[in-house]
Amino acid sequence: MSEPRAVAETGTAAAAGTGPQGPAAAGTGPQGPAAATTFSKSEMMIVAAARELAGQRVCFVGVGLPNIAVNLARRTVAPNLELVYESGVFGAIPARLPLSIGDPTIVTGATAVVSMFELFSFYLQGGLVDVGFLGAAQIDRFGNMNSTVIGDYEHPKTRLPGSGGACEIAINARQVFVIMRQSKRSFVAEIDFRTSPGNLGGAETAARARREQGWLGRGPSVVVTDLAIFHFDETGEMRLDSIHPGATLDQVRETMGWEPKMADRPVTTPTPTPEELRLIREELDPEGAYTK
Amino acid sequence: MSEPRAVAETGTAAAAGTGPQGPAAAGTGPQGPAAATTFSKSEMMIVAAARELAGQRVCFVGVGLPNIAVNLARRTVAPNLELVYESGVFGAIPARLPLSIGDPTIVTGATAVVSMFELFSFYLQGGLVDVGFLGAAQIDRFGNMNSTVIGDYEHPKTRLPGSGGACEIAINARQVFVIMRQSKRSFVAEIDFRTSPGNLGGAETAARARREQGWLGRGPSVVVTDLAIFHFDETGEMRLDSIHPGATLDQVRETMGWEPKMADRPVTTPTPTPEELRLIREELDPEGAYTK
Amino acid sequence: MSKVRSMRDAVADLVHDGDVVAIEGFTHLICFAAGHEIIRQRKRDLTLARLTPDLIYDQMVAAGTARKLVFSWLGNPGVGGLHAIRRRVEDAVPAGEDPAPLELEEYSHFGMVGRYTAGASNLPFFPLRSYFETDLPKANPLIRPIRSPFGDETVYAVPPLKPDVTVVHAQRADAHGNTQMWGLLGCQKEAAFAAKRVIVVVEDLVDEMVIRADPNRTVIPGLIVDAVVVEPFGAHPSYVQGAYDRDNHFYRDWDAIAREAVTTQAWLEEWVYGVSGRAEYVEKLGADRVSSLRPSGEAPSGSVDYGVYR
Amino acid sequence: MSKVRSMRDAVADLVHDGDVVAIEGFTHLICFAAGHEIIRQRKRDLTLARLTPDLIYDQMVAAGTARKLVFSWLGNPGVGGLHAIRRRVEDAVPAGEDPAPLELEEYSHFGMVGRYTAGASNLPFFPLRSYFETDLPKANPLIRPIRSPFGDETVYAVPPLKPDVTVVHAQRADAHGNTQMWGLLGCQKEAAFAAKRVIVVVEDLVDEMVIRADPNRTVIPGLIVDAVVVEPFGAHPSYVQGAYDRDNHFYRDWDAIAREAVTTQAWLEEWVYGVSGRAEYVEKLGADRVSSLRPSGEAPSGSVDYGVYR
Repeated sequence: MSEPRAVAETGTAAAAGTGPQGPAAAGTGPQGPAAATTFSKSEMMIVAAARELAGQRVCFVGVGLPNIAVNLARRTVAPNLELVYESGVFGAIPARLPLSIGDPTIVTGATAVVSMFELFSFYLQGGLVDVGFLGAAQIDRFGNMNSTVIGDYEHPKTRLPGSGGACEIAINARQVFVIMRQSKRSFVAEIDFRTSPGNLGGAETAARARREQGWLGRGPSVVVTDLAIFHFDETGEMRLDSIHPGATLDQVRETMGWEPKMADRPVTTPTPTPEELRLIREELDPEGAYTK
Repeated sequence: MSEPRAVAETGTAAAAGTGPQGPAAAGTGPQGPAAATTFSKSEMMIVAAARELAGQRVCFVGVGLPNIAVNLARRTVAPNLELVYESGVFGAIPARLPLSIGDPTIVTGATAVVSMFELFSFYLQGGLVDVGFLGAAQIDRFGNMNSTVIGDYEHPKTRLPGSGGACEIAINARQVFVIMRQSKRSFVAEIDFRTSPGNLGGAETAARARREQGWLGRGPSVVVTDLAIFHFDETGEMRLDSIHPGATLDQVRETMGWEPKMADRPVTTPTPTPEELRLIREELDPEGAYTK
Repeated sequence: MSKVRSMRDAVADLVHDGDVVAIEGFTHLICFAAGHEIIRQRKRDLTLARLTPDLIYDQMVAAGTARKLVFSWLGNPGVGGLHAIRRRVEDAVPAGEDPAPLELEEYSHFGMVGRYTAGASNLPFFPLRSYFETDLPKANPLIRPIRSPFGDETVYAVPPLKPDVTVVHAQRADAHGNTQMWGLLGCQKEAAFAAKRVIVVVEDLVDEMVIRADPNRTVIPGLIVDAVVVEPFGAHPSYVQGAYDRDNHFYRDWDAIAREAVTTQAWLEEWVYGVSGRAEYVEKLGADRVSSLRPSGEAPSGSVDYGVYR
Repeated sequence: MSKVRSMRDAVADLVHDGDVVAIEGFTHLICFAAGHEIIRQRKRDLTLARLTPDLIYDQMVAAGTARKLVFSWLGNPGVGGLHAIRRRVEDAVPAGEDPAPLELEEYSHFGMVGRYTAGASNLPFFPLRSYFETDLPKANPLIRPIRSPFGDETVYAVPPLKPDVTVVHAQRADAHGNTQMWGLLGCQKEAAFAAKRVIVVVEDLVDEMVIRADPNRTVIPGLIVDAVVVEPFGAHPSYVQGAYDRDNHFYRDWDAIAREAVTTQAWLEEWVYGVSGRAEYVEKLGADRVSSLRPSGEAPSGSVDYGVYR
């Protein structure tokens, strides 16, 4: 299982979390005020993540928000996106929203179901995965992530789930998308344990390690949170590029353990379009299990 | 494909050969003169090999004589013998005599059909195979075998098929049974290329190599020829234990490239019983493809 | 010769105190029935191996059967933590409530799959491209670098894992233990071939000819199977593709049950010690619960033709 | 988007002079149709990889397409040698009759399987317990010892094999290239995942829903497939489980044909250059020959139920 679960585990706000959150005030997106409507922070995260998938081909997914985001992307910006589930399923067409990564509904009617040996060896390590989604309990400015322990490894304050497939996804997926809710506890200056390598100590070190050790992955490319969108700049550090409608720069800064680098002109994330919201609410998560 | 093919390839008399041979004069076996009948040298080889399988459980087989021998053993001395075909079939119940190791008749109705990765990794290297059958173009006194080249490797006089699975069968099957026709060209003082290790330079060297390198195999245990049966003595060398009815000691010695060690009292191989011959002729090879 | 045994006999004869036990299955086909029987027979000092310990090992740890976990992801998928295990791992929790601290040996998913694969293949190690620049090799000294003999690349290696016993749940097997399954396959094949002893638990015991009709569907050959146990609904609250659904409600309920040692023990008393076996557990579960988990319809695979070759 | 192409277009676009080509299949599902098209298009300087070069590579070598073989068993199974290849390997044969000497790179079966597996897995090597105390590592310096980081055991390693093109023959695929096969599986999956480009050749093109009805039967996902070619009887004289038998007569006939360069070339003229493609080849073979190779009856796998989960 990949990552968002790790977050649910810690009690920090979770990318895959199920807790309801109040709808954010509607911003005015590119579609103009006429299209304005209310949407939740989770819906904004899903929409922002889905848009980042434009042009991608093969995505390694877990359940929860990433699953909805990739399915939204398939219906909007990335119609040819192919989904690989960590549990060994390729080409799933679930008849209902899968509740776990191993839901039988993703098997029935899929294109291929394979052993985990085959999935990890041939699909992931073999280099077929363009985008892996990860989340974690902690992330640092260079996108290194921890989903193992809070505190000391031998005597942990909180024992988290551990890597699952996160470690090899971070190394072998061509790029990594991160979905996490922001908080001082999750966006930290220094992570307690490095489960999934990001840009290590910076772009230069990371590039050398990837080259010398033959990683297929180029590392994290985007972090989508409940408040903002970050990409990684040429030094390998997270850069605040876009703030979601309804969120403020202060809120973003107050929920991070370091002072974030900023784009010259951070933009406001375009609000979800009515069609994006309709797809989420009517087709992808009609019961609102992940998006309320 | 395992070995007997290698022999067919060289033009030496072949364990899996198809050339007809005149029936040997009938010996008088334990069943007394009343049961005397004629039988071919190939039938004697098959019967002798089958009897050696008493008490064995899992056998790795190729086509030709070994295939008939194991099937005879299943009907006589080793009713619980399980067959693993190198092509990836376990528990075959062929409706006809398979003509090749990949005959579709061994697939239909089998218990399991697996990839070659699985066959070689889990079945053979995993240690499930008790007996592997091998043959070769050349064998030496210690049971080392060559199925690669006659002459120099770079500029061979005769290019043989090569290892196939023989090399890993010799190393990973718990023991190796050899079926080969004898000749000065095949039973040689020194083999030109070592494809399948036997007892190396002798029992002591072999035991050390097996221990230090973690081989599962204990090496060759018996060599059944058209003339005789050899086992390996405590020095790791082939020992003539039994001469087939109709063959003479002189014939055995004249068809070997070294002076064989002999048991104190080499016995005469008991002749095929009427039931053994009936099974071969009526059930296992009614067209006499391998046994004439 | 038939290998069909009762769960009680199979566990009594094949699982010993101190064994390394793997009850595998990635969300699918997790054999809770075997885990519960191990609890009932009060096996002790087990090393429990699984990629995802899941509720089954949370229960087995709570019952005191285990001294060590070998794993890659320790959680209740989609719900949260495994509280009984966490109580024996985290410093913050007052000691004495549960038995001695639980030893952890931790890999990633692919590391665990590689360990079983090396075990099944009798290899001294399995190489993989993972663990670079992480703290995992520091946390677990059995994750070691290995240099390729081609070029000067270094990758990581994990050691073989050879369970004393592997338990596999499946849709069907014959009396010899030839086993077929469909849906998610996880790494049951590798875990079974790696094991010294194998217990197969099935929903249906079928005639050998059912297996032989589709030999490519066979995942585990009878050759490596020591016992076949017929235990319908034996994977609940996990699931069996085509037979019943995952009981997600129970996965959520467990989160509350396992938060306290006392409620955990009460649950074990009622649902494990308090029943004689899986049949009674299913009866206790009730026909309504069972039927609510049945698929809403059939999705047949269709048949292929192997052909008769005479 | 459909990937269905003619054999001519698929070979023209996806196979280039100098490529490493693997037409895999262990006795079963050997795609002679693709080999013949490669001959017709006069591809040159190919490196041909297969466990068992079989008649297909004997023909391709005789036609001058290849400069090198990578293999583990070089023979005509149950019959004898591959004479066209031997003519380009053995010293004793007078030079000049055929083109330049053929380069050989030789492994064992498991070594070849390991090479494809490493290629498919992007591993720098694959470890195996073979080659100890043999002359193979001397004959092929790419078979190298590797020391385990656990204990001081040494095993052998082979390097990855990543064909430029792998050709796989199968019973059926959909237009996206999702491919299902049954019967002997050889190492087609590994060879396909290891390849840069994959051509799938099938007896039957089926609707996607046929594939989706039985996802566990899928061996190769469309994800890695570049072209789907529909070519019934495309494996003859090899065979397709459930569809037609191995043509053992042809395997024996080839022994006589290939013994002399002149008869070999005459055969190629008639059966490869002399026909436009597989359809014409099958027509030339004749209805009697074709029907004599059909199975004598059906052996249905039976259907399993995946269940509908809504």
